[in-house]
Amino acid sequence: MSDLILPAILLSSLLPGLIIFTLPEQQVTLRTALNLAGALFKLMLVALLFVRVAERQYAELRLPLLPDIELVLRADALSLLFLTLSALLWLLTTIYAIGYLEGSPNRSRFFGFFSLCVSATTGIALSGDLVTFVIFYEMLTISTYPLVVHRGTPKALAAGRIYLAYTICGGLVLFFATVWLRSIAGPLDFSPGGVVADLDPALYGSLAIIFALLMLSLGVKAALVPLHIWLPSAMVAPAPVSALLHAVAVVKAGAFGIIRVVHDIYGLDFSAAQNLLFPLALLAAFTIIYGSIRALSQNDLKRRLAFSTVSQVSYILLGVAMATPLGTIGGLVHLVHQGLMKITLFFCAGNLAETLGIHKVDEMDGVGRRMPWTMAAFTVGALGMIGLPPLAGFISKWYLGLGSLAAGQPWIILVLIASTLLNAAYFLPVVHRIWFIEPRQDWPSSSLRGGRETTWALLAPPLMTALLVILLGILAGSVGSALYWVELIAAREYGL
Amino acid sequence: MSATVSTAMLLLVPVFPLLLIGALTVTRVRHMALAMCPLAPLPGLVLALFPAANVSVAMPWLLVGSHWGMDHTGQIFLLLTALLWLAAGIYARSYTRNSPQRLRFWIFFLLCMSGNLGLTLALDMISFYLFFTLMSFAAYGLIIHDNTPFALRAGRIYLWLVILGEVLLFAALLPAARAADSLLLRDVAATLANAEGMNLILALLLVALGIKMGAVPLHFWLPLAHPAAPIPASAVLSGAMIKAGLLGLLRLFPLGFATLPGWSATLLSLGLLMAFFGVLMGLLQKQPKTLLAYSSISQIGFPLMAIGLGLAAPQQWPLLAPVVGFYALHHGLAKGALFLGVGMTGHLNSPGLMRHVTLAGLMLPALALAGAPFTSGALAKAGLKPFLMLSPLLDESLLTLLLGGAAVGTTLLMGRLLLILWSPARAAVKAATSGMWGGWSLLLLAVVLVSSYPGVLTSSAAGADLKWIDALWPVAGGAIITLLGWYSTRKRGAHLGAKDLDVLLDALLRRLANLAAALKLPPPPRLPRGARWQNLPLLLLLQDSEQQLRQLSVAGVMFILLLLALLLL
Amino acid sequence: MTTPLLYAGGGILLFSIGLHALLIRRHLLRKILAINIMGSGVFMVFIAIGARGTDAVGDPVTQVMVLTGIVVSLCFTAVAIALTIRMHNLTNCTTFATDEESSLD
Amino acid sequence: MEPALIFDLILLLTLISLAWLLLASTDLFRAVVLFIAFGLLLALAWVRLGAPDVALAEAAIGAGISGALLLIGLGQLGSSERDRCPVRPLTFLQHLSAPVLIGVIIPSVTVILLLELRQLQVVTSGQQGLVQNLLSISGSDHPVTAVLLNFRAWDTLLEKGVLLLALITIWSLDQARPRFENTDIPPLLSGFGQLLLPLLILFAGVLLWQGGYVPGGAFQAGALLTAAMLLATLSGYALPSRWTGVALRLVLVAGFLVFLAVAAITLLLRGEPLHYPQRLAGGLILLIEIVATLSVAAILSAALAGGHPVTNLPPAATPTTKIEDKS
Amino acid sequence: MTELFLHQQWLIWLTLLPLGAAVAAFLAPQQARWIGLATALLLPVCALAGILSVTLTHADPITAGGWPTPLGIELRRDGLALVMLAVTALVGFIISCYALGYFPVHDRHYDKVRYFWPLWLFLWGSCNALFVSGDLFNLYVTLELVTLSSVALIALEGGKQALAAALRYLFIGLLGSLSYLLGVGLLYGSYATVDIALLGEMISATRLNHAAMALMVAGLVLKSALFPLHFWLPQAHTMAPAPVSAALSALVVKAAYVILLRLWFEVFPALDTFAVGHLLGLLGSIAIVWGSLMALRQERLKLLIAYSTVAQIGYLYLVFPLAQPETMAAAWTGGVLLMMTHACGKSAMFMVAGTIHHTAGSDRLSRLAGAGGPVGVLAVVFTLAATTIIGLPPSGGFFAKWIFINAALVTGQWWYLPIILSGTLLAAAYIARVLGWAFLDVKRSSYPVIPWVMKWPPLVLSVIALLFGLIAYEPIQIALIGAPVHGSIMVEMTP
Repeated sequence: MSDLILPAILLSSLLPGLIIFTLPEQQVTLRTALNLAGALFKLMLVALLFVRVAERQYAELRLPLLPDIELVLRADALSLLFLTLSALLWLLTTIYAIGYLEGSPNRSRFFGFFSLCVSATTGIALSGDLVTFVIFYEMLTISTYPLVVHRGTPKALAAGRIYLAYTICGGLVLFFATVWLRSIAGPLDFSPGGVVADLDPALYGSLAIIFALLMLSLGVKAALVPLHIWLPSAMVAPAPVSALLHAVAVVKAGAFGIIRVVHDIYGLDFSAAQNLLFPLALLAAFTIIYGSIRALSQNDLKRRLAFSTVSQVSYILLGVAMATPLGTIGGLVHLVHQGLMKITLFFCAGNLAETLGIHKVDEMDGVGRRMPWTMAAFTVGALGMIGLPPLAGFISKWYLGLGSLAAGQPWIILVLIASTLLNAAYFLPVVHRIWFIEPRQDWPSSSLRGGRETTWALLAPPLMTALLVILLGILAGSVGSALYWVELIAAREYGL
Repeated sequence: MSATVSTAMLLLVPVFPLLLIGALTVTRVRHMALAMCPLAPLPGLVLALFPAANVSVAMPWLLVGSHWGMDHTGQIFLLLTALLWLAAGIYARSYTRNSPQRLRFWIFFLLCMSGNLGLTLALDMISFYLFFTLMSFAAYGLIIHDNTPFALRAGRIYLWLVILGEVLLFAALLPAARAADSLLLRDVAATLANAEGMNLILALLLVALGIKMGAVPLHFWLPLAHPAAPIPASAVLSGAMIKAGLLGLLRLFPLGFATLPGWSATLLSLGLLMAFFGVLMGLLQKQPKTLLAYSSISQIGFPLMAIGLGLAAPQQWPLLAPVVGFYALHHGLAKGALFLGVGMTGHLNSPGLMRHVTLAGLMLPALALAGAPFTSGALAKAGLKPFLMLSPLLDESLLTLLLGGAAVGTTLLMGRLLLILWSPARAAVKAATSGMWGGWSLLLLAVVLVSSYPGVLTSSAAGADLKWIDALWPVAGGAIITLLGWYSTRKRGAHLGAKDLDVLLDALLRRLANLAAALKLPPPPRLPRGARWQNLPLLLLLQDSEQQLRQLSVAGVMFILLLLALLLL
Repeated sequence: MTTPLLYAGGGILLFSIGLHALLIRRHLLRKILAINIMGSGVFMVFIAIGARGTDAVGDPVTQVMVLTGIVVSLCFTAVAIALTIRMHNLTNCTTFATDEESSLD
Repeated sequence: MEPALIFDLILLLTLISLAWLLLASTDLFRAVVLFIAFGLLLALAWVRLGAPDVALAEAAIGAGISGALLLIGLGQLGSSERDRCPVRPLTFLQHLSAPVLIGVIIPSVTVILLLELRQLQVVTSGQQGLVQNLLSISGSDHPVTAVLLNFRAWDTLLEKGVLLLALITIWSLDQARPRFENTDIPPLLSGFGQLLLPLLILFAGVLLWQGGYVPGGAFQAGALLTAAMLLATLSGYALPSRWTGVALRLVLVAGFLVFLAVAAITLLLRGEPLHYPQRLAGGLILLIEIVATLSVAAILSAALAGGHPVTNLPPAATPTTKIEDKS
Repeated sequence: MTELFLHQQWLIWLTLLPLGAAVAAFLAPQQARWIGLATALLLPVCALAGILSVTLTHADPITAGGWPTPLGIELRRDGLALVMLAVTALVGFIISCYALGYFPVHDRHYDKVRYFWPLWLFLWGSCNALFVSGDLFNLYVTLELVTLSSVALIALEGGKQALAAALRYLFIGLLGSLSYLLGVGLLYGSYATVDIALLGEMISATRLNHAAMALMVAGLVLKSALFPLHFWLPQAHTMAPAPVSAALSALVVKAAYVILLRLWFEVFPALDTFAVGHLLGLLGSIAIVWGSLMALRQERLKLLIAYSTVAQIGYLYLVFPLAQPETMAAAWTGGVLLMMTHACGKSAMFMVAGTIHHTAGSDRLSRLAGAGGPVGVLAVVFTLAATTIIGLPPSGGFFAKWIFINAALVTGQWWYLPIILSGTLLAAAYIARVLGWAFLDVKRSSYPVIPWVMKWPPLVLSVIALLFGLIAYEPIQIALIGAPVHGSIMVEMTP
């Protein structure tokens, strides 16, 4: 009975979304109320579930789809990690989007798809087997497209095309690999230790190919080089979408999928024994470096952030590919940390664009004086990305480093170092511009009451996430932090 | 102090400045907070002066498990840091009174202070790293505060080296933590000697911390950054922050745990090199603050040598450690006083009492640095002397001679400094205000007090009696040479001001920037409209076939062919 | 015994002739005729099959099927003619020419 | 060789050559006439194959009504093969397809089918035995009627549906063609018609009635009635416009509707559609037949008229005004 | 009461009711709309009742007239009939609602309204009759009924192209059904029965039977528009009014396919159909690629959707080669699932196209610009319905493809994999093209008001199409009632 909380969590965003579709454009109040109510309700449910799972009461719900295929919703510690992140950020992003899109057209459509997108993400988090995962994964693809092209400009449409081309191809390969795997391994429930270890060794060849296919397909959303092209071009979307896309929804879905596949389908022991993870680690390392280098030369702020995402998401994969407890902790905790940091950055970028019309890095001179709070949040996000203590990014990096040593792959530390340097190289000049360079012209002064730099709906979300970035770093050792939770997961995973 | 109070004080040391920053952001209390800013290091000062026994606090919830506390080393460093920041703060309150970017300055000042103070209390590596980083990055804000091209360039170079230092430190801490299986710095130091890849770790540490200390050849940021900052900031940069590297070495190197002759020799020679290099380069400068910065490089060579000696003889380390601490204290205070003094030179060219007081105020720390008798400098050097025999590299007498030579050099440097400060060109410097006087005199007082605090030596140097004459000759010699030099060049005027490695770095960075620009790939060429995929030849062909197929006769052939195939199959 | 088979064969031939004409004759009325011939061929096969027995009367079931078939085919003929006439009224065409020619785009 | 076989052979050859001729002839009018002849000869073949019911139907419908429809159509279209619409030159594939069709594949299909047909020599008894056994409880003495309206009545029900549907389709396409002007009718025909009309109706009644035990039945009777209607129309009789409304439609649908109602009632009461109670079977079949005859006649007549009755119902813009999307 | 309810033959009512309603609508043209609506409301209820009664009692067939086979005509109550009837009821209901808006009563469309309803109800009833029929000759009659009503509905548009398409469709339909009928005749010649179940028991692998099979398969292939015999479909489906297009694509092409499915799994197993299956699979594969490529080329929305149907039919024909002994049940289920979900999705798409045509005056893709905006529901409907066409989860199309791929893997017919995958990609490409236009932001000055019945019912259908995968379990369980195949759906490979 209590397992009904799982579909309830899904529906808490799906239903408002569907209702919102039907609302006429002018029903602002009702739409806003629905959005916020859904987000809050979901957060509440997630909190309930969180408590339960923390007490090791895992919820599970099975719904037969076809004979022999089930839709499995399950909440384990890993799901909760992702779920909490998405629920929390959804609330913030919703608030932000309400402020951001004030007065723009097609809002019902936007918020409808927005809710669908979050429902899909929630579904991904709650998937209990690979089939369910694939279902929600593809749902995400589709529900994100209208958001990417929301502006309806030819440029947005072109980006949408690229996005669709990549994700659909990726989805197709994923689909195929899943069917193949299902046909040789039977039910694909996520379970610690994986489901393929007991198979006939004659199938190991196929399993390796399937593994490669799975990584390849999930790598599209996770923006592994060279499958990342869609991500920088998708930044034409409105800022809340970019924020969600980069922080929780799309790229994270890919990374989360890779975690699931490596941990709960193939199992760490098996994948490590079959040398499946080393290529993944190499690819992730390459992506980290490549993304950062490309970010260096971007003048468009959101593009720079997008390439930064390309780089940062691979931290997660790198952690997973180490196949050591510490590496896993590093990777998983970065899932949360990167999300918070990147969403902060995108919120801030959105604020700049919305309030001052700034899109380019070289237009940001001295903007810290006009929008000190926004830019403070931006700075926190940027420094966190570099991995400076006590911000959240450092915690991830620290564990990744420890993990690489434990895995006997110290070269990964070099990657981390190089990435840190590069991150610094593309973020610090921006931070410098914000605070230390004289503005070229006077910014239009605020028309808001009390000279506030921008509306509360736009300001509060980045501040909240920036605060979280700080808190998750400083309080990493406390109960309830992302790190704490991730350590629980790792303990489960490795039977510690 | 009771344990609870001292624990609270301990926590307050790094947190209080941060709380003040918080207050600064609130418009309503900003004014009050500004007034309180100079007092931010007070908890640290109190804690350092009235230490409770073994005050420490473990905070597993903080970061990945933090441990703060105060030991002997920490106490000395805390004392130094708190004093310097307090003095600089008082000084800065006047100094920045009319600056338009006052708020920004104080925010960075407080941030940096928090990092620097916290650093002395951090007993685990993550907290250490945290405060190290906080301090380093916040200092950037201080360095480029003036927004001059010179400051910006200095800031950029500083930032690069900070980041480099950060990542190297990170890379060193990781294997160290793994080897120790603990985050406590104590454990790390104890196990480091047996750690896998010990040499690599030590090298990384040396480089990472050496950057902060201005170790040659990664020193070049220092003569740029310290002068670029506003005077109070320079004082803390050169007096306190430079010691962070030293503190790191003290905390992390396996001092007292292992005999590492190779590393001992390395540090020793590095220390010597720095001592002379700093002097030589310093003599070539004409900016007082630059000169002082080079002097810092030179001075920091001595504790480095002491650490080298400690690595040669772990059993002697308990005796040597206070010497290093004292040296740091002495240098920090003296250097701080000198830097602050640079801002007071407006009085040097005005007649009257103020002129003499200022001159005396400048002379005091200068002499202390040079190691003149009855100064803290002499005490420090005397403390070091008994351990020179431990050197694995050169024999004792030669070392003594070299140290003497360095002292001569330092004297020369100080002499030149005074000459520069006295020069008519500096007459334009504004007269100092009362707050500046307050800060400066606080430091001068501290210098005097430290000089009369030989306890540090009697406890450590095991009865080595002080021979003031040993301290006298280099100072006297240096003073004479200075006067001669001044006399011979006063007509021509010295056109000095040497370039350093930063020029090379600039070239390198330009290359990197070009590389990054080259990587920006050109956008893919857009296909002309006619060549869009809807009009691909294949599709056109298909369309044509479809048109054919639509004719009943052709379709009929297909039908019958299918029927035929089905019949035959 | 062979008679019904003979007719069955004839039915197949009629089917083929009709099929041939349906496909290559262009006039719609001719196509309608062709379809009718084809139908007659099929019906002939049915009746022939029903007539193989020794009884004088054939299998009533096939006969009923053919009766049904004849009516259906009449209906189609009627509709086809009506459509043809309507099309002719609109376009003056009695072939699919315009239809084949006109691109669907 | 038996004479009967020779007759069959000749009949068959005639049929085939007629078919070939009528499809190959250049003159459409000739083709239609040949088609009617083909239908009549086909009826003969049906008789030869022991299927007099089919023969009657073929003569009445295949030759008669179809012929009439074709002739009317021909009258509308003109008998020339050529028309005024642009003829596109044949494409290469079309050029190729005709010879290929003729030369290779249709003959091969035919030959294969003919070869396979030999297996039909093995006589499997049809269902006539079964039908005979159950004839007594079918409600009809004539096996064909029994199968048509009882054993496979479901088919017949749907077939009546096809008929009605065809009419609705025709009505949906166009309105009825204007009637012949009275002045054009030759007096002879008019007089002949007046004579023939009652006879035809009478004969139709007989045909319907005897369907119960010998060949004949609703369709054949309906076809005859249609002929009567046609004749009446030719003689200048027009349905008064007050009858062309719901009354006409009622007659048109009555056959199907009654059949449907029977199916519904039996389904409701007996769980299977058209599962007549044995006592009522005969009566029901007769009822269905009578109503069906009327409806068939009405439908066929209406189909010959070529469209829905001209009414003065509201807007009724003719479909010709439909603007095609030219873009 | 329960007894009466459960033992009522709801499935037959599903045939009789719409036919009766068609007659009523013809009789009373002024009330045709309301008669149609009432029927549309009633039939889903009947379908539901039918499902209940069959699952709760038994699935044995009955015979029309109560005569035992071979004399009587068998009427099926099995799963295939049930799901097809249910889907038809659902889609039909939505189409009816849509048609209320599409054929408004007040204007020049009066003629169309007047005849649309009887014709549409005829089509509905005849489809239902087809789905329950278990008798080869009866199937012929129902097929003709379906064809004729489709022809009439296509011609309803009234334009010359529509007339030509209707006429062509009529010829094709006749050609197909005559070919089929000839095959039936040959089978009757050997076994003196046209009952599917009886034939299945008696039939043996003779050349004559093979010829009969060839004729029947060829006829049905023609009627269900498999490549290269799809030539008539794009025109027919495009020229028809939108509700009719929806019905044609959703139901009518499936009618012939259902017959083929019944024959293949119940009558033909005794024959040597290995090569035939592969031929059909080959044609299906070409159809997938060809249809999708052609869809890519189209500039008109309805044509694009019609070509998409061509491609989807190709998938349906993959069932035959994939139905190897171990994957028999899998392939069959996949086919049925795809039929159901495609019916929902495709009809929703055609309705969107119709609405675009209705509001923008043309269904050219460029007219879609801005459709995502003021009439945003259209974009949503199209997107949702498209998921099943592409085969994205959780639509039924996704699971159907899953089953096909699985079957191909298990039976080692790997060459179907690239076909299925590329078909999916191409589908995504042509759908993306439409979406690209739909989301292009163009300021249109005025849009006519779209009646709500044209907006929301398609949305329902598209949501069902989208979520069909999630609710497919019960429909598939129902479909498997009395199915001719047994075994696991998700077959696992043995190394």
